[in-house]
Amino acid sequence: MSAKPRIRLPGSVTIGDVIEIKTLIAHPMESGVRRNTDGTLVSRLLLHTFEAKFEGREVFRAALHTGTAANPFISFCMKVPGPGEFEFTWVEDGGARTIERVALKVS
Amino acid sequence: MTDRRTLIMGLSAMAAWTGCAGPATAQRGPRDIQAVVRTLVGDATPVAGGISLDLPEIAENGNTIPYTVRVESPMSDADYVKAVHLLAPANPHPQIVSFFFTPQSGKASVSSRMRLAQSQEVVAFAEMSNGAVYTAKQSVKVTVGGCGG
Amino acid sequence: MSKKRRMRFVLLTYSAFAGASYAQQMEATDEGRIETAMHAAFPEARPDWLSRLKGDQTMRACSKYRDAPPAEVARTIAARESATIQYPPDGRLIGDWKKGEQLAQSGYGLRFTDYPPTRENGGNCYACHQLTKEEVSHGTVGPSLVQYGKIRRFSEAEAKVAYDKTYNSHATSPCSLMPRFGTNGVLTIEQIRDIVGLLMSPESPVNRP
Amino acid sequence: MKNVRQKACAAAFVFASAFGGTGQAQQGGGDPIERELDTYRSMMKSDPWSNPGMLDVDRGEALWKTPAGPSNVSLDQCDLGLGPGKVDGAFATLPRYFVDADRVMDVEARILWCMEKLQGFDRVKLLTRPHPSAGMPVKVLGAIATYVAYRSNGRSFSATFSHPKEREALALGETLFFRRTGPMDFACSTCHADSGKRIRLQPLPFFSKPDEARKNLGEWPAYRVSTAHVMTMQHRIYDCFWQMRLPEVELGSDVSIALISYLVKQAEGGQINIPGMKR
Repeated sequence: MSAKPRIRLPGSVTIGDVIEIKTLIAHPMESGVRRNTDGTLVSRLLLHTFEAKFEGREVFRAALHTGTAANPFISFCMKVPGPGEFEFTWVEDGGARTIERVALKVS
Repeated sequence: MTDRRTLIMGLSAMAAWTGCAGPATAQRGPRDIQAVVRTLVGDATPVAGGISLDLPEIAENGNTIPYTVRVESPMSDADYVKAVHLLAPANPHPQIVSFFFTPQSGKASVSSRMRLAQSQEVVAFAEMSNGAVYTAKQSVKVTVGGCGG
Repeated sequence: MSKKRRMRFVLLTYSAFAGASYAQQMEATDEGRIETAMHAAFPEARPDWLSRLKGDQTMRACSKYRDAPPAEVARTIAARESATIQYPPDGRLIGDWKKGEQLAQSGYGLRFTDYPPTRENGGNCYACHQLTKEEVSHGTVGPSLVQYGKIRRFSEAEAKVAYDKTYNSHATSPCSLMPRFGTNGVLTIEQIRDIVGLLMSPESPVNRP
Repeated sequence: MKNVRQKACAAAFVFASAFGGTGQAQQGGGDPIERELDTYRSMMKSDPWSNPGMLDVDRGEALWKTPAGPSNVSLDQCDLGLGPGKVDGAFATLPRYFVDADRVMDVEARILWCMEKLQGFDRVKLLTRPHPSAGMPVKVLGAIATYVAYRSNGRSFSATFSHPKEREALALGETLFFRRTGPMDFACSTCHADSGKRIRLQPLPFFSKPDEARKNLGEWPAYRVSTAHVMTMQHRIYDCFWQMRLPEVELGSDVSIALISYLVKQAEGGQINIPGMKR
């Protein structure tokens, strides 16, 4: 059983606010240059892309490289256009996708 | 405190000498990095400034180094930050991350965690919607730690 | 107050906070009971590692007195440990400081992940000591050794003191916290000589102005 | 130490120099290296939400609640000392003596016991490579322990050590703490019997001093940056023995439980705040 990504949105939000969205996902972010204790090279396995869409529109995207730490934490901002649904996608080398959808309530 | 930074930079140079700065991570020359930079931001001449790169000057471990990068901008449809690229020239692969913003981002501000193989100067580039490119750098000393080694 | 005395004072002071010694209240902590527990706790121990679960006579005394042995015990330890020190056949005590520096940086060796060995054992001196001003990542469990040789005017007698201390620190400081690098076979005579070189060579980074 | 740490999306915008450094005057005295390390450590801890150990708290919760093993049952009948399935506050009362097992157990030994007795897992398999290698996540047992410990956050270490076997564990733990063995002549006390010392740049807690013991124990299990996973207390002790050049200590052995008992006793009254964040 692997850990589910964590998403944090602020509690109370009004239209026009610039809010902080925090995301955290379990992933080794293997750089392809690390060696095991027995000396063998661990092959590269990265989450290479993180994308945040709101109501189907891209708000923010990140291209992650080997210089990004394991278990990536990414916190970014969005100006709230109204209530709606976030879709967060992480794409791993080889194409596997992790998708999380979260509703944003607006008062 | 002016000599503090000098001290730290001197120590960065020393890390290579002690041979404990991490396995076979040869220092990349500026030319290598310029090729990478060109693929990211094209031929624009980067101007120093405009970017706030909040990074500790010494890291207890290179595997996870917290940072916040921010670029000043109204983030309107006419004037916004398109992208921010972070580079670690002395890492085995120099790219750390690229962030792509939209006017909907509201603020071009991101917090995350980087990985540095050894002490070095981290470089940031910001691409603006009007074609301007800004740059900033910050040196980070990565220390040897723990009982092992 | 000497370091040892201060340590004893600290222990006494804090034992007041922590309540009376639990071990003293119990009979369950005799050596036989401990060895049984240790053997059960390390079921994967190879036969030639079983001796690692049990201290020798000196370590048993140091454990008993929590590294602050009474004078008589200390004298016995010093005499016993002094007798174990072996010197290079050619009598040269100052080796290559560059190799010494590498040994001081390396903590490799004798851990269960270090078999079969892929490189020589290290001394891991920086884990506990400051040696050069350049290496900021140094411990403070032991005293700073910056300018060690220079302060001692690079004298031959002091090179022997440094050699003895590295080979077996208990010869001069009974129940010292420092490993008995030579006596316990962690480092070779050659390696200890290189560490003495690091401490005592005028051109070593330890002694640079 | 830099103290510009605004909220990422707040309206206030502090503009730094072109070269990133805020160039502020240093506060107070002390070693500049230590001060900058404090900046690093405080940045790491400033947003507890960013601690990847929280992912294993979530994972541990799911593992606790999901049927597993040959018996295909969840751990909701596992008694951590406060009654079957009672997780809140249980970690704060451990280690303790359990009648059913007739021995003193810490949180990991108890979860191991439940996984064996309730879920039907093979104990030998659970004890084979029980700790993660660098870069790999904490194993199932450790994730569950992290979840259980998390559910005592805000409470204080309050194990009573009143049962004779609990007192025996304490006595053994104390003796072992000062017992020097192995080719390096190390005891726990070699590194942990004085204040203000460090190995390389890492501060060493002095466990005889209650405030240091409390602060330290309250942070385990902790996410370790150097290995990118959560490390539990049993794993911490396993790693100390590795460094002491001893063989591999068995998870949940009387020796490791005795040492944990001794440490928890030293930390009595200290607040639990896990997962910690360590180098």
